[in-house]
Amino acid sequence: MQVDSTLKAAVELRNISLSFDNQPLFKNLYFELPTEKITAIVGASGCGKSTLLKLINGLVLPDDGEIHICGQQVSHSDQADWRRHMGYAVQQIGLFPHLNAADNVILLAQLEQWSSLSIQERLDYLADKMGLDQAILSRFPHELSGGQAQRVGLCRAMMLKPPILLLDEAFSAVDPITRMDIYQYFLRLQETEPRTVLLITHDMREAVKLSDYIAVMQQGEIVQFAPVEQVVSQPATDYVARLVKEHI
Amino acid sequence: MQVDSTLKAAVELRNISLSFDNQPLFKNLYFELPTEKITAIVGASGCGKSTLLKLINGLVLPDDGEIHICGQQVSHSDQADWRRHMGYAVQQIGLFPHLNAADNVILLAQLEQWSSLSIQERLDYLADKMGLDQAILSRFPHELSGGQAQRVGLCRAMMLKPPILLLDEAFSAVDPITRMDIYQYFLRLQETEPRTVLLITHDMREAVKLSDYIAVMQQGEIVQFAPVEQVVSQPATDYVARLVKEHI
Amino acid sequence: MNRWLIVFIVGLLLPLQSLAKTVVVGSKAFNEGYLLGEIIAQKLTHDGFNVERKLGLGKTIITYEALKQGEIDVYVEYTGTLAQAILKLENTPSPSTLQQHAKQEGIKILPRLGFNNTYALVISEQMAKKNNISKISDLVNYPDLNLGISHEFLKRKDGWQPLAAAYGLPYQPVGIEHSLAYQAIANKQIAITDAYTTDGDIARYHLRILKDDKNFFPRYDAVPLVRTDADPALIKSLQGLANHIDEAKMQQLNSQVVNDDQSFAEVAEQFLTGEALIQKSNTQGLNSPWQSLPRYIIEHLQLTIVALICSCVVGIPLSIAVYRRPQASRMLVYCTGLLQTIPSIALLALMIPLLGIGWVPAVVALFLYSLLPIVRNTLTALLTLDPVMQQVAVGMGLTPREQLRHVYIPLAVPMIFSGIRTAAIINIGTATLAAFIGAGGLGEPIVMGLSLNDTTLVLFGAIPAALLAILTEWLFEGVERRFIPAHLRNTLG
Amino acid sequence: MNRWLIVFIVGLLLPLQSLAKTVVVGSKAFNEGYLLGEIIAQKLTHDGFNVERKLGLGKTIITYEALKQGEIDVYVEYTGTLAQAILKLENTPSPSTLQQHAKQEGIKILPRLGFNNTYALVISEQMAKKNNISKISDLVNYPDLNLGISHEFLKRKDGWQPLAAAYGLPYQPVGIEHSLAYQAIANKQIAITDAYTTDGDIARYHLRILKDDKNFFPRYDAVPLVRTDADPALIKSLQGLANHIDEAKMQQLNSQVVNDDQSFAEVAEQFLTGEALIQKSNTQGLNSPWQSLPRYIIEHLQLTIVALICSCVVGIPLSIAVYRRPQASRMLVYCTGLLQTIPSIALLALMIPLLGIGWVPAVVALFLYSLLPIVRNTLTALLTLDPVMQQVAVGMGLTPREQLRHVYIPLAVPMIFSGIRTAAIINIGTATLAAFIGAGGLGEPIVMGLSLNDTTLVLFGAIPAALLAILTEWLFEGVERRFIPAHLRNTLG
Ligand SMILES: Nc1ncnc2c1ncn2[C@@H]1O[C@H](COP(=O)(O)OP(=O)(O)OP(=O)(O)O)[C@@H](O)[C@H]1O
Ligand SMILES: Nc1ncnc2c1ncn2[C@@H]1O[C@H](COP(=O)(O)OP(=O)(O)OP(=O)(O)O)[C@@H](O)[C@H]1O
Ligand SMILES: [Mg+2]
Ligand SMILES: [Mg+2]
Repeated sequence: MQVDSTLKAAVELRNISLSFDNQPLFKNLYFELPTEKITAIVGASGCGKSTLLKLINGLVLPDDGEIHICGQQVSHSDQADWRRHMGYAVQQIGLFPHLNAADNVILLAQLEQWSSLSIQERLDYLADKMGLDQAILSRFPHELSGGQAQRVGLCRAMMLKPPILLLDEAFSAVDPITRMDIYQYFLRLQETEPRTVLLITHDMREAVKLSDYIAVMQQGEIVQFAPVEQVVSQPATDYVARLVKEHI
Repeated sequence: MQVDSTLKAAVELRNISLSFDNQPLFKNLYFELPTEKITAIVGASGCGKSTLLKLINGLVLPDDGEIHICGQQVSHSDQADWRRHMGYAVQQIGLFPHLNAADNVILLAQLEQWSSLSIQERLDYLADKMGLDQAILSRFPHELSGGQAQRVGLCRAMMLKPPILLLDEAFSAVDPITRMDIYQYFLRLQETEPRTVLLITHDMREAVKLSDYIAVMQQGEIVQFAPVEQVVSQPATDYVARLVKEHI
Repeated sequence: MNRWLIVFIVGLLLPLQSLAKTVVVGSKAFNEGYLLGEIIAQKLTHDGFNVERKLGLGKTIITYEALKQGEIDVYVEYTGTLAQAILKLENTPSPSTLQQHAKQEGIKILPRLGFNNTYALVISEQMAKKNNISKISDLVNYPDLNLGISHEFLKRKDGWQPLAAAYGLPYQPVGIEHSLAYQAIANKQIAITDAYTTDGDIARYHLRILKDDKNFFPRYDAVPLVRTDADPALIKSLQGLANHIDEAKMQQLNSQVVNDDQSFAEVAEQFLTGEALIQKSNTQGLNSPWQSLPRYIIEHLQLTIVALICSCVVGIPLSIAVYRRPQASRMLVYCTGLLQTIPSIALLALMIPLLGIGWVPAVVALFLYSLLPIVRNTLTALLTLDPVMQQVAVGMGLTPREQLRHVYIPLAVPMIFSGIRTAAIINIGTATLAAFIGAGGLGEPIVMGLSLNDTTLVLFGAIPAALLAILTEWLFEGVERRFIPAHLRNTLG
Repeated sequence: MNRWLIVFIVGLLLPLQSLAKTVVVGSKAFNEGYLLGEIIAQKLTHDGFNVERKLGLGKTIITYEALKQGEIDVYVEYTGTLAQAILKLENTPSPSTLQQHAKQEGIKILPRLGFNNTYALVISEQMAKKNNISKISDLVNYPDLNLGISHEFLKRKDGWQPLAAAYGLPYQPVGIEHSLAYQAIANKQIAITDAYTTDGDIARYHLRILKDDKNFFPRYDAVPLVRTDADPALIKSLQGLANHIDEAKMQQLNSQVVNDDQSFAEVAEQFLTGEALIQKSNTQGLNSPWQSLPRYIIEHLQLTIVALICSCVVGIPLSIAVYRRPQASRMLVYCTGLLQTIPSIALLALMIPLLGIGWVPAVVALFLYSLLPIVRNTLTALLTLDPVMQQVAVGMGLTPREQLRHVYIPLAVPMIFSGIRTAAIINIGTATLAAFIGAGGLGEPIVMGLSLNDTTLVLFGAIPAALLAILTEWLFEGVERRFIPAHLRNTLG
């Protein structure tokens, strides 16, 4: 899959409604994910950020509304086809306990029948970027520290070089210095081979540093969605203002 | 149990050595946890922070060395007795899937045969402080958002008002505004009923804001352990200096 | 749901409670024994007892021991057999002496039913009339008569030899197969043969029993035996049968079974109503499998439920007790596996010397069989728990007991239930073998049907057993729905 | 480890391959049948065949059908029985006509063993000499002799009535039980009775067989039967027995079994070595259970392994196929549960009309029995998987197949193995019942031992079965150690 970089939005959610146990979470939500840009979603815990990612990935079906990926409306069954082109790092990390770290990372490439050489190359490259050494890669998930596991999950999501990346608090357990390295990697990557990235974070400074756009979510609604500078300089609501003022 | 507040260190680790798979993690580690103060441990991912907490809690046994709690050396079997007096929020959250959020929180109090009235009071109090409403408390863990689950885990650790609290990245999935409220709560609590708290964090600003002491760990060694102001003003090593300079 | 379930199970087990107060009627394994057992059973039923039949238990000693050990409560024995084969007395003593000897064994002899089933010489009525022969000593005067004596009677120590000596009989008898003797008398090939006094063919062949005027033959009076601690009401009811069956009556009843092909139950009922001992039931014949079906099913359920509860009560705590010690766990799995390999029938056969027959050994066997799936699933579930859950449970400060009670077992429950369900279904299947050792249940019609080659009867056991299996699945789905939160339950439930 | 395991299993199953080339010797269920079967079996073994015995199959028709359908390869039949009872011919035709009729059924009649086992009249040697009686027609001259004729022969359509008519015999015979007749002759109560020409007691009681000089009795020549497509080497070997057993020899052999209490195998071996048909084996007696033990064990393992593999191959994919559809899963569990409730013996009995006897129905029964634990554990394991793992597997873009193959099944494997292990142990136990339908295995000594009341023999089956169970546990522990990472394995392994 190639994301057409002339398209404004690689992913578009239109008029999405969703309820859990009859409690509405999203009501007529509209959201566009800018192509080949990094977009951060920030918002209170429980406001629906992870659920938004699951909607894009097709893990959760909307009660109503349309989802367009690369300009095409997708149905539930189509969505399955898109998934390999959407790297997804889930919030709970969710490494497979029966595979060691390396096998967790390369599973998809093996299924795509990459040559073992290119698999090894890609694995080494990612491990290096994420600061994972060989000893860590050979451990089983239960032997990894929280941050190590999280970085393995990130490698797994990026293994196939997916044009779209969905990162659900993918750096939260990583220490600040390693995290800086990862930011650098992402920013350089965006210059050479730009991806469409949607990342959820609670760290406003991370959002500002890493992303082109910020979407601020509050109770299932997007209260401001704008380029970073605009969010910082012209916060749309008090809530955004508080976030910007106190946490950057 | 009452922690004797005249004691300098509620918990003392002396000469601790520990290896995983023949790879030494700690070598003659010495660590004191100041009584009724908040101490933050910061350090790179995989440096051994979570393992230190497990040592204190007795979930991991040292290959060598002594552990003193409240001035008494404890053996493995003793450690079990101390555990109810040490609230422990694990990094993986680890809510019991068969109990809903409220039941997860109150389990220990029920086993301690608290009256249902005092259980309800304490639950309501904690939920209020952590920003969890009734609807969230009645959900099962798999129905909670990441931040909600983490706060439920925090409530569970604090339910019995334990004099010692071990918090392993217990706020990482909580949004900044809610997090601020929790900080406020902790700081007020420290004034009225001071606890001995050990918290692991990657957020240097959190460490500075919340804690009295900061311990900086690097590859299984504590490279600086001092009051916050001293760590900020006189970083002991380059690594600490980088952490302080770039991340506060 | 929970409450209804308990009510249901208690309801099922209640009959078990009343089973303790049930009278178990036994019998030896031959026609007259079955028939007398059935007569007693029907009389007791009529008198308000809850009657269980264990007819056809086998040889004398087995039946007697079953009575002594309380597996049956009453059966009919012959005084001669009691004196000689059981109590090993030299001669048959007077009734009161016999009663005393029996008392020492804890056995009480009830009043005789009225007939004396002993050896006798029989002669055709016609020949007897013609020659005016009515007692054995009359034979001395007719040395020309042909005697055909059964092989068995010729051989017996108390048979022909001493009889001839006692009466001074001048005959050289021909050995003859008993089954041919009456025909031989009818054909006039022989004139006299030996017989049992209650033989149903005596009347049919118009034979006369010669009076044993020298009292040579010991008395084989049919008497019900009970234990000395028997319920007085039971004794009273059985006394009601005293002297109601004389030799002619018994002959007639035996003949109805043998020659008229009536069932024991029918003959017994006709007799009892004829004697006005019970009112005629205006229901269908007692033997219809439809009528016995509820009993089969309840017995079957009792067997399987009790065995299943036992193996849960033993297997689950045992597994929990050992699961942290690999060696002990291994031993447990090996032992339950060993028990499983002892094949059903051999197991049931091995049980008999240890536990006798009937309900208890059947439950024990089923219990042993259902252990394996329960033990293994419990162990596997506990040993494959999520390690994070274990860490949290320990780290929180739960005691090992509390860890199990509040975390590990709730998390292991779906797997444990899966084992219990498998065990339950296996039990329902294996319980059909219980009929081989008289434990009843749905195996009864199956075993009967297989031996009678009666497919319908087999299906009377097989179909309800199959339905029970489905019912059990439903029930367990209900229980799981009650005890396991939806998201942890296998969504089957 | 993996490689050795495969070698081991293939090694176990190899004999199965060669089993296809085994000659299966059958027999009807009476002494002479067993003995002739054993003689044939030993002759074939000596001639290099791999022989399996299925002796004592039952009545004529069962054994004949077993031969036709290839469950056995040879048994000895009597020409008279073949003509009348099987081929339903009016009279017994000439050998060549009979051969033709048999050929239409696909059966080949081999040369007669040498004796004609038919009815005959016998007389005491002494009386025969005195009166010079040697053939039946001689009897016409001695109308005063007492004839005692067995009940059965009196009743038969081709029995006494037509015989007397054919020879014009002037007697009015007495009916007598056959077992008493010889004694009656010895006692001089009767002079003549009927007998089979090969009866072992004829020599013992010094009786003479009267020649059937009018060829009244049809010929019952003993002939081995094979299928027309039989291995020529097999036919050649069996032809070696032709005319080696005449009536006197057969009488003697029968007598050795009945009166001298020798085993069939011993008598057969003595005969064959005596006739120089085989060399005397200088090993222990053929019947020693120690010698048969390896065969029992291999047969047992074959039964259980094949059944287990089948139920894994069917049960696991079936469970995987349906587990996402609750209704289908429920149906699957119900059906396997139903199969489980059909009690072992009834199942084996039901199998016979469908699948005949022997290996195949036994494997099918075991297969059906081991389905339940496997299916239920597989379903439960798949349905109680950690939902986060499922979310990740789906969210990563794995196809449903890949999700199963790479995530769900590996995670479910400990539970699935637990089900397979339970099934394996249950199979080892239940396979002992296979002996009832001639499938061999460790049930053979158990069934024999139970019927002979020989505890040692029972233990020869029971102990190896128990050891097999432990061995199986070990093996599975090894397999689990191979295929499941240590931290996921239940630490037992
Ligand atoms: N069971 C184990 N087997 C082998 N290695 C282990 C095991 N548990 C932890 N380790 C290793 O020990 C080191 C310390 O782990 P620990 O969880 O204490 O790190 P941490 O400081 O908490 O890191 P993080 O900030 O990423 O959570 C890591 O390198 C980890 O891979
Ligand atoms: N299966 C479910 N059943 C009921 N409620 C659910 C379920 N899944 C999520 N929710 C609720 O939906 C809301 C949104 O959840 P979501 O995981 O999207 O939050 P989030 O924005 O990712 O929060 P966090 O920052 O804490 O991860 C939460 O209140 C959560 O409790
Ligand atoms: Mg979230
Ligand atoms: Mg950690």
